[in-house]
Formats: sequence, structure tokens, C-alpha cells
Amino acid sequence: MSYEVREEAGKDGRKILRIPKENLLELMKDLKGQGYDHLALITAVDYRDRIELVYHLERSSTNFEILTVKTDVNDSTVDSVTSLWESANWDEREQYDMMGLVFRGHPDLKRILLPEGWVGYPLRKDYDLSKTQYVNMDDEGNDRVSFDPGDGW
Amino acid sequence: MNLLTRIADIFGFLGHFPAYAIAYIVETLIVIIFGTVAVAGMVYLFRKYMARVQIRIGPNRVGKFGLLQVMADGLKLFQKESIMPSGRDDLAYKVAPVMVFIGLMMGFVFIPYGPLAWFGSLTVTHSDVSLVILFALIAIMPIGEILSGIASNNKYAMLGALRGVAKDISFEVPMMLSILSVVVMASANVTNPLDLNGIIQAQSIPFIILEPLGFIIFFISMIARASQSPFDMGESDSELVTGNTTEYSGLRFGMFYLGLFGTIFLGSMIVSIMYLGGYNGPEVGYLGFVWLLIKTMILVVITLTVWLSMPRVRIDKFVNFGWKILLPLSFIQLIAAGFLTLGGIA
Amino acid sequence: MENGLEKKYIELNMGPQHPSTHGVLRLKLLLDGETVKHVEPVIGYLHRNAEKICELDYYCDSLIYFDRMDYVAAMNMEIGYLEAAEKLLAIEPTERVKWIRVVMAELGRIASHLVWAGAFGLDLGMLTPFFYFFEEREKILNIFTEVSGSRQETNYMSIGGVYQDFNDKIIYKIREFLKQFPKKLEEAYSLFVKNDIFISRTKGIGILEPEVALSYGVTGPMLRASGVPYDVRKDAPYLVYDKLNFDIPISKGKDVLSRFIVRFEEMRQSVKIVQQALDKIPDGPYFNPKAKKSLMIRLRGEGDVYARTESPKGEFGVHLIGDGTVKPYRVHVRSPSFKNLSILPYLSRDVLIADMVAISGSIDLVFGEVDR
Amino acid sequence: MKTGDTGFVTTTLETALEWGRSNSIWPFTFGLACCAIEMMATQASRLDISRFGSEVFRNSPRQSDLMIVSGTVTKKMAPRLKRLYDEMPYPKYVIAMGVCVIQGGPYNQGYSVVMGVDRVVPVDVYVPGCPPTPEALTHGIMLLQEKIRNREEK
Repeated sequence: MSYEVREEAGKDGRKILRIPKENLLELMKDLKGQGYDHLALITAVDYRDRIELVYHLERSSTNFEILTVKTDVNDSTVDSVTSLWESANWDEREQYDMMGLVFRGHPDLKRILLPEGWVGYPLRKDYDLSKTQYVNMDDEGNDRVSFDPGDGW
Repeated sequence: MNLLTRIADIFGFLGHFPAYAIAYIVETLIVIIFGTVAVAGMVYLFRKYMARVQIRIGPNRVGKFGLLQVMADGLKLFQKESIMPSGRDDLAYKVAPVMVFIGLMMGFVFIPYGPLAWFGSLTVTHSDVSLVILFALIAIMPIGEILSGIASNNKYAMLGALRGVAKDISFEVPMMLSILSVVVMASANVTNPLDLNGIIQAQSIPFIILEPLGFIIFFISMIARASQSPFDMGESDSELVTGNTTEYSGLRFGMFYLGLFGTIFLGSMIVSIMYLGGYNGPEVGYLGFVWLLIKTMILVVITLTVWLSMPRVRIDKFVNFGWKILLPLSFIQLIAAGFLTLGGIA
Repeated sequence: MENGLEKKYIELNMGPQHPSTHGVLRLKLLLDGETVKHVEPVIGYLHRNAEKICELDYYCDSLIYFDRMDYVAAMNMEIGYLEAAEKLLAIEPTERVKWIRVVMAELGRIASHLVWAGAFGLDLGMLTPFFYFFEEREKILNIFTEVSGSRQETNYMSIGGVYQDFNDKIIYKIREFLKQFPKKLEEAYSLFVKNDIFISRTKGIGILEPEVALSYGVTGPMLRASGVPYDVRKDAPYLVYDKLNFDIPISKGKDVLSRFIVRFEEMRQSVKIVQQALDKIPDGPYFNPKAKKSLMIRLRGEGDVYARTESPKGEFGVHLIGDGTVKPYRVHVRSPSFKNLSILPYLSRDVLIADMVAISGSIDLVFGEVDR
Repeated sequence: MKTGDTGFVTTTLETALEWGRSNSIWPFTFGLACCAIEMMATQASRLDISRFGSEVFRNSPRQSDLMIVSGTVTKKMAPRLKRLYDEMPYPKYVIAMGVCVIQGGPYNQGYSVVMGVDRVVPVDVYVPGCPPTPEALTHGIMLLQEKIRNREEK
């Protein structure tokens, strides 16, 4: 192994691997090779100084036992794992939408839940809830986001 | 003495020709009113029946037992704003619902209703080829539906119209073949087998007993003609919103709505004339019309039950079914009809 | 779509309001006549920022947002959240509570599958079964009303316990329901599977190979219909599922029909589970005294947990992080419908529109959960 | 209240038309969220709004009279909802079902929910609850009927 993995135990007894961001894709490839064929979830947690990216993997051969992989992201870019699991596609789009993480190598990285053009990433801790944004639609059905209450709802 | 001559008698002081002209118009109006009321009654019945099947109550607040429900619907549709989509083909858009409505009502005019008590025969007009005219008239309706889909500049409507075309051509041929077998069988007994009256008179044994296969083919075709479930691909709610009528509102939609139920009623009537002996029955001279109505209502209830319990057929499967199963079967029953006729059974 | 070929295709926009999109799904279709060439699901029309406002509320308050995620199976959602929250706050529910929760979860599963079956019938153009299923569901909602006071979004459970103990009346009601339900279920089942048109609409449609399903993260009845026997209740038992005797139905058919059959079999299994659980409920408190109502908002948790439960749609995971305050630091939900929906473009390549509707119906979408 | 100068005939006609309008409210199949399931339950056997003439759920906005906004209206959905409302022909009515639709409900501290659908379309009847029971929605429809009969202009 050319990368270092720190192992931790979670509060609920899960095995957690912590890996530097650079080696993430490498580790994921290895894990896929070890039979982790089910990517259950990609989560991100904003700790203000860094964003922690969490992958929950499951292995169908051994009763879907769970393995968590964590990595810290400081500059909000990270390698995409869509080439390994198809399910990463929408998950990564969601994290891009909600947390502003940019996944390198993602085939179609755009907002998934919020309208195109939304300002800010809502699940970040520094997102300002008091600034209301308004959405309107043009004739082609594209969304238009603005801060002007007269334009949209 | 039939209804027509009775009406003509009332206007007899005008002379022979004007009296009959007025009588024709009046009776046509009567038939159209009858048609509308019958269809409205059927809508009410359908709603009550549907509610019954679905462990509900159905309309019961408007008038006694909700009898006026359909009237309320009609009044409402009458005063609804009629939104017309931009980019429509104006003439076709406006003509389409009228075509459906007129086609339906004209169909009612050519039906031999049979005699009823004092009124005598209720039939409006006679023709030696009323069968041909009737089917020519109800063939107008699908054109209206297709036109509505193409004209309203909406993709759902367009797809609905395309499906309608695919559906119509795939059952039309078997339907016509089964009509042909009816004509063949009728020609053994009567001299005017192209007249609906002749067909009824030929059925001392109802054709459903002689030709059950033909009956089934014709009945399926009639359900498909009414474009109701399971053959409602044209206006399939869950796929194409409401298909060809998506862009229609108000009274224009009301015409389509009436057209849908009216076709079920008219179709059942035609089936009962072609295969169940129409107004034949005990006391024909007095109760003929009642027999026709009873037979029709039985078929209507069967049709509605099918509507309520069947999922929609996929369009390509239906086209396959039409060409690969219905068509060969209709040839078989045509040959069978020929043998029956030659063997002197019919 | 390569070089200008798409000019030939019809672009059709289905939704966000469309009768068969089960809420607010929008599908951008490219059609070649009736054949679907490409589907792009657009979601987010029901994005209600649940994950964000969970961070603004106390641990016990977040429950209501979970109720409204999979809004047809609120009980299962509550269990999903509480599995995580109780682990994080180190409050173990009492033994009786666990059994009560199992009963409620399985009733919720039945209710959810009933709604699905009704809506699926509507998708295929079958009007009547919808009413039969809703009539049965109504009876389950009566039980829910009896225990919680609310029909659909029950908010019955709470950290460390449930809102109200089971009494004789509730147990009697559940037993009454169980007595007549299997017969009604079989009746409705035969309405579908004995119908040739239904079979022809579902058999061999939307074939989903197990490897693909796993790669897309599909779980629940969708995955089991593809032949993978993954059920959190068996593979990583929570509550008291390890003490109950039930089977995980799987099917080798991989198509829409087998998804239908699997869901119906699940309902039968749920009936079995409820019956067993009712017989075995132990006596005891229905609330962990550590989680007294007056202390509820002062509960503090630290660390991070990921709890999986089996919701009617599939693996429902809650990733909960506490920073030692009275409010969660981050809540993230693995919503099974979200993952199951992502396979729609794969399944509906080169199928007819009618089949695409059947496939999207077989996924069992609930938008509260897809968009959160 | 406006009766016009033509007197009796107009009034009678108006009454008849109002009678027709109020007894034939065809709702629009428009489900957004949780409340949509309760709307379906209202349609189903137990409560059966077909008794009031609201049986025909039309899928096309062109053919419906009543939009039951059932469930949270998000900002992404609001423009679409507005467009669907515009596509409905007059006279048209709106029932706001559930607190989310009335004022944002439990989600009103968030960023993506519209604080009440009355900012988007005019509402005739508000039915509170989360979600309102089918009984409540039925009551809402009856209130709407009453409102139509009493000629309350929007």
C-alpha cells in the first residue's frame, strides 16, 4: 500500500478508515476490489475549517457489513468515485449542491435539489439563512434566482 | 303508424311535403335529445355503478340521489372559460369536438329503435343501406379525435392522436369483417341485409348464438372504438395526461366527454342490434324499444365493468393483437358465417 | 446524444405535475415516436431543507421532519431517526418499547405498500384496486390514530420510548385488523396477477440485474426482486427483529412483476411479524426514565453514528453527528427512494412510454424522501 | 352582492349557474407532498368527495376547476404552480391544504420553502392541519361550495 490509513472505531462500533484526500481514489479502488460493491451513502460535514467527507460502503458478500471512509477536504475539490460506483453520481451532485464540494471527474456536476443559480451552499455552517432568495421561471422552464422579492417567490 | 307519421299528421294542415319535412326535423331533435339524455343518464349510472364497485357512495348531494349531478356538470362546463392554446390550428381545433359530437348524434338518428306502445316505430329514417351509412357516420368520430390531437399544438395531445391512429386502424378491419359476416348471415333470410332493420328481422335466432366469435370480435372493436379502458391509449391518463383532449376546456371538452360516454352507449346499441336481435323479443309491436334498451344496458354494464377492472393495454401489444389475433379470427368467423348460410342454419 | 441526431427526437417534459410521477418528479424525455431514448429525472421540487432545520432544533424535535420524509410510512422513519439518536445520546429504549416499535413499523410497512400498490394500479390504468387498498390502509390509520392521535404523520415515538403505552383496546384493534386483512390482501392480489393484461404489462419489463442494482445503490424490494436477499432487519438486526421468525422474500424475475410480488409477500410477512410481536410483548415501562419529558431538550450527544433501518422503500440510513450541545451538528439521511430513482434512466432506455410509467411506478417513489 | 337591473330572470339564471358551479367542482390531480396522500384518502372510499360532485379528478389543468394545493410549496415549485394555475380556465378556485401551504408550516425556518401559497396564487379556502384529515378537506370543499353560492367575488 502506497498510502497511509488510520483506523478508528466509531461510537456505534463501526470500523472507520481515515485517509488523506490525495489517496482517496486509490483506497476506494482497493476497497471495491475487496468486494465493497455497494456505496450506501456519501455525506459531508462542515467543521468550518474543513469539510469532512464520509463514505459508507457495504459488502454484499458478507451480509452488507458496513465500512466508513472519511477524508478531510480543505479546498473543496476532491476526486470523484463515479467510475467505481454508479450511485456516487447523484450523491456527489447532492454534496456539490448542499456543501459546495467539487468532484473532479464527475460526468455531470450540477445542482440536483436546488434550482440552478442558487447562491451559496445551504448545509455549510456559514450559510446565511436570513438572506432569502427568490426563484422565478422563464418561458423555457429555466429557473432564475434573485434576491429581489418582486421577482419570484 | 309510426312516430314520424304521427308527427306529420299534426302538421298535416300544411300539406304533405312541409308536414313531413317538419316531422323529420322534430323527430331528429327528439332523437338528439333522447341521445343526450340517455348519455347523461348513462354517465350518472356509470358514476353510481363505479362508486358501488369501489365501495363508495357516489354522487348523492345534488338533487335526489344525486340525479342532477350530470346536469350540474353540464351547466358548469357551459359557463367555463374556453382557453385556446396559442399556435393551434384554429379551424381544426374548433371543428374537432363538433365532429365528435355530430358524428355521435347522427349515429343515433340511423338506429332502428323499434316500436314503443302508442308512438309506434321510433325510427327516424329508413334506408336500404342504413348499415353502411351508420358505420360511415361513426367513422367521423375518430377523425375528430385525431384532429384535436394534431391541432392543439401540444406534445401529449400529438402522441395521443398518433396512438389513436395506430389503435383505430388495427381494429377497424376485423370490425368490418365481422359486420360482413353479419350481412352474409342476414342475406340468407331477408332481401335487404344492408339495412339494420333487415338484420334485426333476420335474427330469429340471435347471431350471438350462431357466431359467438364474431360477437366477441365486434364487441372488443366497439370498446376500442369508444376508446375507453382498457383501450384508452389515446387519452391514457397516467401516461399522456389526458391525451388528445389535454388542451381542451369548457364546453369543447364537454363534447369530448359526452362523445366518450355516448360512443359507449351507441356502440352497445349497435352491438345489440347486430348480434342480440335488437328490438326483437316478446310483444315486439308494443315493447320493441324496451327490449333494445335492456339489451343495450346489459352491454353497457359489461363494458363499464371491463373499464373499471382492467389495466391499460400497451399500444404495440394492442396493434399486435389487432393484426395477429383479431384479423385471422375474423376471417375464420367470416368463413364460418358463410358455411352457416350455405348450410341453411342462419 | 451525438451530433445533431437529437433533432429527430421529440423532447417531452413530464412533470413536475403529471399524474404518474407520484408527486413532483420531472422527467425530461427524448422520444423516438413512442420509444423513450433518454430520460433525465429532475428532482428537488419538494426540497424542504429538512436536514438544515434539523440542525436548528433539539434532538427530540427533529422527529417531526422525519415523519414527513417518507410520509406514507412515518413510523418507519421515526424508528430510523431514533435508532441513530438513541445511539448518539446513549439512551436505550426499554424492552417493551422495542416490541411496540416493531409492531408499529410493520403496520407502517403494510400501509406504505398499500399506497404503493394503489398508485401502481393507477399508473397502469387500473382504477378500482386503489379504493380497496385505501380502505385497508384506512383501518391501519385508525390504529395509528388510536395510539398517537394523528392519522398519517404520527409523531408517536420519542427518544427512549413511545408517546403512549399499548392498552387492551389498541391490541384488540390490531388483532381485529390482522384477522380480516390477509383475506382482503389475497383478494386484491388476485385482481392483479390473474389479469392477463396486467401480466403482459409487467412481465419482462424493466429488467434490473443484481450487479447493476448494487452499483446504483438500489435497496429494498427493488433489490430483493433482483435476487439479492438484503434486508437490514436480517443482516444487521435492530430493535428485536432477531427474535422474530420471518422470511425475506426474494424473486429471480428481476422485472416489474417480481417487484410487485415481492412487495405483496412482504405484506404477508409483516402480518406474521405483527402477530408474533403482539404475542410476545413483555410488560414494563414504555419510557426510559433517563429520557424524562422535562429533560428531553437537555439531552446532549457527541460523536457520530450511522444507523440503518429497513424502511418500506429500502435501507434508510441516518448519519447523525453531535458536537456536545443540545442540537445535532449534522443530520444526513440516506433515503432509499433517492437511490432507487437514480436507476430510472438506466432502466428506461429504449422502452415505450407506457413501460417507463410502469417502471417508475414500480420504484415506489415518495418525494418527501427523495428531496428531503 | 350584485343582481343587476334585469331583475328576476338574471337572478334566477345566476342562481342556476352558481348551483351548477358549486356542485360540480372538479379538482385537479395535483399532489405535492404529505397532504396529497390525505387528498387521495378523501377521494377514496371512506370519505368519498364524489358525493359532492367532486368526483372527476382531471389530470389536465384545462379541465379542472379547483386546485387543491396539497403539500409544501418549495421555491423551485412555485413558478410551476403559478403556471399551472394560469392554465386553468375561469372560474377557478384554490384550496390551501395544510399548514405548509398556509404559512410554511414546520419548514418555515428554512431556505427553500415558500411562506404560504397565497403569495403565489389567490386562495379561497384555507384548511389547516398537518396534514388535515380527510374530514377537514371535505369541510373545506363544502365551505367553498357555500362561498360560490353566496357569490363572493375573489
